[in-house]
Amino acid sequence: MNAANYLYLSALLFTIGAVGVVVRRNAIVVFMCIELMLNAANLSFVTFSRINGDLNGQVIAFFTMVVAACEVVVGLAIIVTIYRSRRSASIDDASLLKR
Amino acid sequence: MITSTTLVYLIALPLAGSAILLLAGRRSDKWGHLLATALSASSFFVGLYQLSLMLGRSNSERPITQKLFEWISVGSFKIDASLMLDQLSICFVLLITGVGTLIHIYSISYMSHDPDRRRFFAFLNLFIAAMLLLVLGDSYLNLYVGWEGVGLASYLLIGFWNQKPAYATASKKAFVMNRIGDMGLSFAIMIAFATMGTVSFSGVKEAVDHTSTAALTGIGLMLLVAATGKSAQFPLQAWLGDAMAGPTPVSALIHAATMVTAGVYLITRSNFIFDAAPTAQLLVVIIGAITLMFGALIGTAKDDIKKALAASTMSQIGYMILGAGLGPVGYAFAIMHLLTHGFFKAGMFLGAGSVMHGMNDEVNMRKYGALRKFMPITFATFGLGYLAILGVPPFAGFYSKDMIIETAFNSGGAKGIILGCVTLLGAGITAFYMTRVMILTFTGKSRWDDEAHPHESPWLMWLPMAILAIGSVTSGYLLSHGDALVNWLSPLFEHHGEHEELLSPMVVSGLALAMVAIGVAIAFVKYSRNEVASVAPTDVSIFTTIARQDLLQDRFNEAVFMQPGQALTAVLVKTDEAVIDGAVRGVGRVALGSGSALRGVQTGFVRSYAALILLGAVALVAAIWVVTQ
Amino acid sequence: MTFNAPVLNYTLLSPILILLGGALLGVLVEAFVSKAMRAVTQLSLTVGTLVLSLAQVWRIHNEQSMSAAMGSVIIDGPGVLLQASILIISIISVFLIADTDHFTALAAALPGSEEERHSLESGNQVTEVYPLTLFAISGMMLFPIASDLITLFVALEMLSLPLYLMAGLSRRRRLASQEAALKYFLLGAFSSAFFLFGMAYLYGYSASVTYAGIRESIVGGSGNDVLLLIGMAFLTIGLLFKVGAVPFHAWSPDVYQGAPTPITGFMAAATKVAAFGAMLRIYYTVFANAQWSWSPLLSLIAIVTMLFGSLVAISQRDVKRMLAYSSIAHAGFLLAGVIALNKAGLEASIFYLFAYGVATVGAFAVVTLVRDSSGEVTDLNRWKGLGKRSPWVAISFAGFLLAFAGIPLTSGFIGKFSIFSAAYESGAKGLVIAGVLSSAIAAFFYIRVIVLMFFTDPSQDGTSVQLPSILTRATLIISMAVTVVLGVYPAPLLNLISHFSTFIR
Amino acid sequence: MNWLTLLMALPLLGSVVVAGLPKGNEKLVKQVALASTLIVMGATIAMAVSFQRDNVELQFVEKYSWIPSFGINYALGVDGLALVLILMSTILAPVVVLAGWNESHGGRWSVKVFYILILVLETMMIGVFAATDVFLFYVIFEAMLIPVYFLIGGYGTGERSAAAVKFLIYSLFGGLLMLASIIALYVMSGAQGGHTFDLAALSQLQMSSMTQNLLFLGFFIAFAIKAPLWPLHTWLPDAADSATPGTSVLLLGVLDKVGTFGMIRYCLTLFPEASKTFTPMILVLALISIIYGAILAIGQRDLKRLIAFTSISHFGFITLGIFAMTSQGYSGAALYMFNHGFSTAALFLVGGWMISRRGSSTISDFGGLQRITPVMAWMFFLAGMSSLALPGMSSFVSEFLVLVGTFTRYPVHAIIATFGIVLAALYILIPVQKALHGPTTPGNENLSDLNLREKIAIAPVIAIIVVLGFYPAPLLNVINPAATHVIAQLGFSDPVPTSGGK
Amino acid sequence: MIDLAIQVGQTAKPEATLFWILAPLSVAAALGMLLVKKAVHSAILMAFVMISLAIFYIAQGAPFLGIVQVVVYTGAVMMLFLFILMLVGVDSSDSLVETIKGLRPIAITAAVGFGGLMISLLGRATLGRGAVGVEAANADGNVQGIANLLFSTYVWPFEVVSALLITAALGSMVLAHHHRIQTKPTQRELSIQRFRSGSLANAAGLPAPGVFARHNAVDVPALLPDGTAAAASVNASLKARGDVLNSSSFELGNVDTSVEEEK
Repeated sequence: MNAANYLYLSALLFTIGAVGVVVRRNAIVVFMCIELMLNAANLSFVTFSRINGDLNGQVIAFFTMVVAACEVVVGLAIIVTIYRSRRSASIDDASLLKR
Repeated sequence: MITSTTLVYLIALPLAGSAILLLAGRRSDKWGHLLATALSASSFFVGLYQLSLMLGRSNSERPITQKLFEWISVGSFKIDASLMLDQLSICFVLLITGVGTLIHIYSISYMSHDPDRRRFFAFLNLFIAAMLLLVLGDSYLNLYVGWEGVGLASYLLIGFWNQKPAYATASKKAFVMNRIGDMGLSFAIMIAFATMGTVSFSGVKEAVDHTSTAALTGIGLMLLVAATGKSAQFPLQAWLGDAMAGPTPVSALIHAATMVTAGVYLITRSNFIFDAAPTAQLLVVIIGAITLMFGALIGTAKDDIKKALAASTMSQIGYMILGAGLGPVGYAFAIMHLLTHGFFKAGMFLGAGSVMHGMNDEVNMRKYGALRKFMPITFATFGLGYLAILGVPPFAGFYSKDMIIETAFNSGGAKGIILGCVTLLGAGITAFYMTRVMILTFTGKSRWDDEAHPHESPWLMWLPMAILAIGSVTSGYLLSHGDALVNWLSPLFEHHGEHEELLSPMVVSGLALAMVAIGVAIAFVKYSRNEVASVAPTDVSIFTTIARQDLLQDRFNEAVFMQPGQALTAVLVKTDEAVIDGAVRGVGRVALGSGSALRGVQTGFVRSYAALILLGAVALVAAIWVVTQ
Repeated sequence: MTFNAPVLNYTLLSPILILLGGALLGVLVEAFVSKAMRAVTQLSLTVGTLVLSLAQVWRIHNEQSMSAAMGSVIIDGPGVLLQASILIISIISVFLIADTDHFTALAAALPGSEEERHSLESGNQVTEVYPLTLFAISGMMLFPIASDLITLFVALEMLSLPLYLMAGLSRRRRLASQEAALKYFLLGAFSSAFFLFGMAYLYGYSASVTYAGIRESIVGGSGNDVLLLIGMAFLTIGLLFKVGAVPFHAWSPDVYQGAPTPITGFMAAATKVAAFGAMLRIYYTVFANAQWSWSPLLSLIAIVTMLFGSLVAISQRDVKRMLAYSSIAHAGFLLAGVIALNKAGLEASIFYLFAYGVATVGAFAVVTLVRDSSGEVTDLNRWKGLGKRSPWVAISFAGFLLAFAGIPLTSGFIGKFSIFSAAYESGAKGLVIAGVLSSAIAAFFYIRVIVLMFFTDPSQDGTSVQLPSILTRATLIISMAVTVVLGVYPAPLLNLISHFSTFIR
Repeated sequence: MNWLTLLMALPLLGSVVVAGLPKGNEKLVKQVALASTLIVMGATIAMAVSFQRDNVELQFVEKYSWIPSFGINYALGVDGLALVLILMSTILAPVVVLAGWNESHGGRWSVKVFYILILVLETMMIGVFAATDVFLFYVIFEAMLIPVYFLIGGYGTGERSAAAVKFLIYSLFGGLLMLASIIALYVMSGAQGGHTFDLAALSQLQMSSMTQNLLFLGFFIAFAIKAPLWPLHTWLPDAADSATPGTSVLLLGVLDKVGTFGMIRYCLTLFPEASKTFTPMILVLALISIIYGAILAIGQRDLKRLIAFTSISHFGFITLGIFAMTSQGYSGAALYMFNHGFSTAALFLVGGWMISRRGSSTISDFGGLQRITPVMAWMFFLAGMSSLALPGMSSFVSEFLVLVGTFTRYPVHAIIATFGIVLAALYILIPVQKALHGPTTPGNENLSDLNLREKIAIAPVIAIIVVLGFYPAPLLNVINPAATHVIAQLGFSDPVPTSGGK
Repeated sequence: MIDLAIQVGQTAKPEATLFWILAPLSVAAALGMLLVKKAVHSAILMAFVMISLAIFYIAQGAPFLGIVQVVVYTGAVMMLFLFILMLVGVDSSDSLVETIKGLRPIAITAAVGFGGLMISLLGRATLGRGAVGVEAANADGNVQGIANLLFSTYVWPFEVVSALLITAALGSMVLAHHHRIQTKPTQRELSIQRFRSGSLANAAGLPAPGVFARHNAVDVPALLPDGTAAAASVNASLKARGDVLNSSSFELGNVDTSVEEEK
């Protein structure tokens, strides 16, 4: 098997994540889809790391995880805040600001 | 040419008078008219002085010039403000200042009740100055200044009583139609400059020889246009009748004796061009012929004494133009008729003014009648003028008009015969309508209203009339005695040899007198034998109706120029708002509209924003896909 | 395996380190300083930190180094200039942030709840914004000088996260503010996923994460460009999102409107400097040799961005939204500077960024002043007659708008001129034409606001202009002065920029 | 001595002084403003006296580096044309201040602001004609809009803010097109020997004819909007309608001249080839402007709009003269610019007095003014006569020069243009008849005639109109060398009379 | 199978097997995330994808990352997600009906387009160099290798990330932390308050709920000596919810003692 198959998988997962952001309404699910995209990117990093024969990709993936963790903290805090105000986790409800 | 330092005074004196009176305002009410008259008179005396000097010089040294300053100088377009007095201009100078002064004197009394008499005199002085500039300018451009200057003065004087809307309109009409003529003068100057590189009379005269006939014809035609405008010739004649709105002395001075003859001056002055441009010259004759008939026909139907006289003026100037169009032989006769006409027509206008003065400013001849008894002096002076215009020997018109008729006949070929007949016929019609004026005004039964108290005018008014009457009697003889005027002017005109005589002078005179007699007779039959209605009858022939309406000239202008012009204006005003400005506003609206439409992208939903980003990404990836294909 | 002990040049890193230190101190202040003293302590700490950092930037302004942090950052002229710009803009933004009236008293309290009322009454303040701001500023400072993808990504998150948070801290209209935070966060995270994915491909393409390595691969790489192109495209999406270019702009109007105004001003000005700074470096040094591939697309995006921003701004009724769309249009103009890819373009962009940033903070400072009993009034209709009410505020706002419109004798004109001429010089004539066209459109709405302020009569609806606090006044005066001085006599700054603006690589 | 900088500094100084005056004392403000403008006028005349008229080079040249990194200089200098226009501007300024003594009262802001704006504008008016650095010119060209914008929007009448916006948008749009061209020039100069904005240096640039044409259009459209040339004129009637008379005088008399001045100074100098290419089209536009402006003027019911449209016609003449490429046309156009400044000033000022007395600008609301207010009526009449280029008025000389100059090269164009003089008679005499003549219409009975201040204000204008009508030599002598120089530089010489005669 | 342009080293057979089992599963799980209604199911599927990825990491020579992925991502981050899901309401489910007009077709088009284009592009990509394999880099151990990079080359971003973590902590605190407006009353203050209140009835504390032979729970009030129910013995909120049972049903007399037959 060709190691590049991981890249296809990564691209597919990324696409699914991106579409998920567009089609799902629950803020948390949307956020999870973004996490899926980040994970997909990480898979690419690891695969490229393997192809390139260095560990830089793995290090980036590691950084990504840390950064993603921070993002999750902040993001979930924001989601919780807005949920508490609106009693709704649907991002469609948050559409006061428009046009 | 001899240079002079005194020419400028001719113009400066009346100009100063005008300026002083206008600037001083009401303060000069008491003495303004006197000052103006004095200045006009002094200008006349300067003219006489110049004449005496000129007489003392030999023929070739008579023209004199005075350069005042460099006026315009750009590249090769160099125009000096300079004056030139030659044998032709001196005639005009004396006519203008002489008749002008008389009319000043007349006006002192005529306008004495008008609160704005001072202003009137200021305008008169302004007119004198402008007219003098017209005849003294040494180049077409200088002439142009005077040309428009007299137009302005004419406008101001016609509209002197502009509180009456009709009068204001008349003055505007005069100015605008004059401007059309002025445009012709502009064209002539432009062509002259473009082809000859100069616009001075002497320069153009020299350049004529090596200038193409086409250019010369162009210049000639354009000068003719100018002349038709200023001299109320066909087709720009329509303003003259309305110009009678001005005070009668104005009609006498400007619209009879002087300004309207400027066209004749222009053509005569440009003799070297017309002599070299036969087509233009022919057209001059044609215009003159048409106008002389045109005016005469209108004259037969007018009940307004001033309008009848105005029509007559138009017709008489037609004679002059015709005469001027006949080339070297005609110029002098045109000028002679111009001078004699200046006397008798001014006299008659003043007479008409005198009548109006006595008749509460009534101008309708059908409301006159039997005034002979009440205004004997007026009758006498008017009658002398009448005889002069008819061309009854030995009155002035006899000499001048017959010369033109004779020259017309002798101009050769069919042209000569046609022109001769037209001029003869014109003489007959003139006799008819002038007799009509005489009869309606002075003889028959009185038809005036009860309020009218006809009386003779004061001496200040009849004195000028009398002097002019003397002029109408004697001027013809004096000018033609020994071909005085012809010889005086001959150095200016080039002679190309004589035409063969078609008819001898005696025959012409006989024919003319016969025509006059017929005209007089018809008028007698029609007006003296029958009762004249004090209200113009309406059941008249179509010809009379048309003649009353100035041969439909106003209707024609209305239908062909004014109404389409007004329609065009209205359309353009709307177009400007709707289309041009509308296009500009439309651009704004499109921007605004597309802005509002694009706002729709901003739905407020995070997901659609994400979709937008995703689509952007898809687009980029698609682009890459295409690029790496 | 041998471990090479890292060598950091602390002097060169000191501006960022100072900021981070200040931010950490700020966190400690939150913990240990009494409530009453907290605000003033935080403010002075923050301003002090910023000034110190600026001083440090000045100290290192002649330095150039590729190895200040093991190759993670590059210290060079443009970097220093951008850092200085960010710091100056930040200082005047912090003056605005210092006005207590913009932030909620207690972010955790429900809008409209008893708890919120209590916190308001007790004079509570979210003084955490100061350290958060400092963190964001450190991210911004790092962003344009990063020289590997990891640092770039970390800096991106570093500058974004605090902004996500702060966008939700508005005192009034909290629901809208929280919504802004949510939108900003979700879309920001979404775009950074693209950014990261792009990084992956660049790494795959070049087997390197450093700028230098990627450039070498572009110059002399074997293999085809597919991975490079995808990588560039996705990386650019992340960057374009931050600068607010169409079609990645959609967050900005909503967030600008919902966020507390001082944060909006800070975000609009400083983020743009940082993001464009990074973009300039990446495109000028890393992607320069692949210009053929990105220049047409980026030009298209720039043109669409200019026109879109200008057109939509016309129909806005809210001043903050209008400024947001205007900032989108300006992003388009600035992209022209990126596309120019010449020294003039770099200089012009740096000048433009600074001039625009300062004017933006000034404009938002004015927005903070127009209020009624329930807070800021951003409805343009209620700005009617502002010129009558308080001429100086209106005049300065008009001045900023004229600068945005690029009227001569304002900094905006010099900026626009220099950036367009640079773009023209590089042959991007279409960009110049589109820029000119959209400037004309843009002028329309700037002028409309001026008309509203000066030529219509004020309505009696309780709208008034708050007397500016000393700090807000300082912001206004500084930004106005900069705007005018740079418009009238920009020579010194331009000389300075031209002397320093060469990327080392 | 840095004459030009001094001239520019003086009004600015005046505005600073005005700004510093105490708030309540409006009279003092006006007096200071008047004094400032008078001082500037005096200084300008003093400068004009020391102008060497046979020298075709720029004079009073100043040059300081301004923005060295772009090669921008603060460079000033005047030739005959610029001198004449500066002279016109600085003479008009005190006239406007004096004539519009009370114009500032109905404004949105204080009297002080009005005069500050006027004085600032005067500085820019001088600068825009004196600039020899294209960038400096552009900066002033655009910056000028702002004070005018506020003068219209703040002190005007009627739909003033809409008119001000329209004016500004139009002008900005043109300005931006010009900016694009300037940028192109700048970039090209960089490629051909170093970035510069020096007019003389830029005129030496090599460029393809396509480029030249496009850049020319950028400049020309900006100037055509300013001038304004059909069909880019629709802002002018609105602006003139809404502005105060004084503002209108400065707007039409001075600012719009920047358009025609720019055509000469920039379009012809920088793009000689493109100028030739576009000349036929521009001449047609000029002709349309002449006739269209005149017809529209005839169709107007509002006095101010009427005057505005007459100006459109006049600007058509100026443009015609410029692009006729003959020395007569050029000098005529230059002189026309000067004369138009004064004749429009007279029309607007007197018209403004009439309107402010009557409280209406509809022509038919007037009537019989000649009986009630003879002096005012006469002044209006004289202004009108100047506008229709009556011989003896200065405008005649210039109009005739334009026509003659055009005729020698483009006879058909000149002939069409000449029809404008008939229309001119109509558009002047119609309002004269309606407003001054006829019976007194109700509401006019108690109008007061001009007071001493107004008479003093209008007198110099009328005097200049009349004196220059008879003796334009002082101006022509200054303009002619520049005219010959420019025409020769473009590779033209006056057409030789076809008959070769003299 | 698409022709692979990137010529990288062939993997060992076991890895291929692993891949072909796990990859379709993870894609399916990811798709499931989009398609299931309940958020919590999405989270579980997400965790599955993450663990699959962790396995792939390990398979690709990144054991450290694989472990971190499990521990940090699946363990901590996903737990955080689940925790928040609990907070928001574990039952919360999306209707999958699209409410924004036109978004669904756009999303599908975008998905197909994006995925298709990406895969097509990857198929075209060439590297121009062979795959190296990570074995050499991992020679000294994967963790050591990463550590070596992390603490030398990437020490600066590593340091900066710490600031990022502080930011995150600070930020979430700002949003979540409630200040106590009044100090919490101590036990002592509470008992003093009880005694000082109007009656002494409550001084000893509230009565406990009823205890019956057949029912012993908080939703049944205790009985007072007179046999009536003691209102204070059940929680007010239960009463408000209407969840209080009538104690009378448990009285002996009322108990149905008949034995039902088993069915």
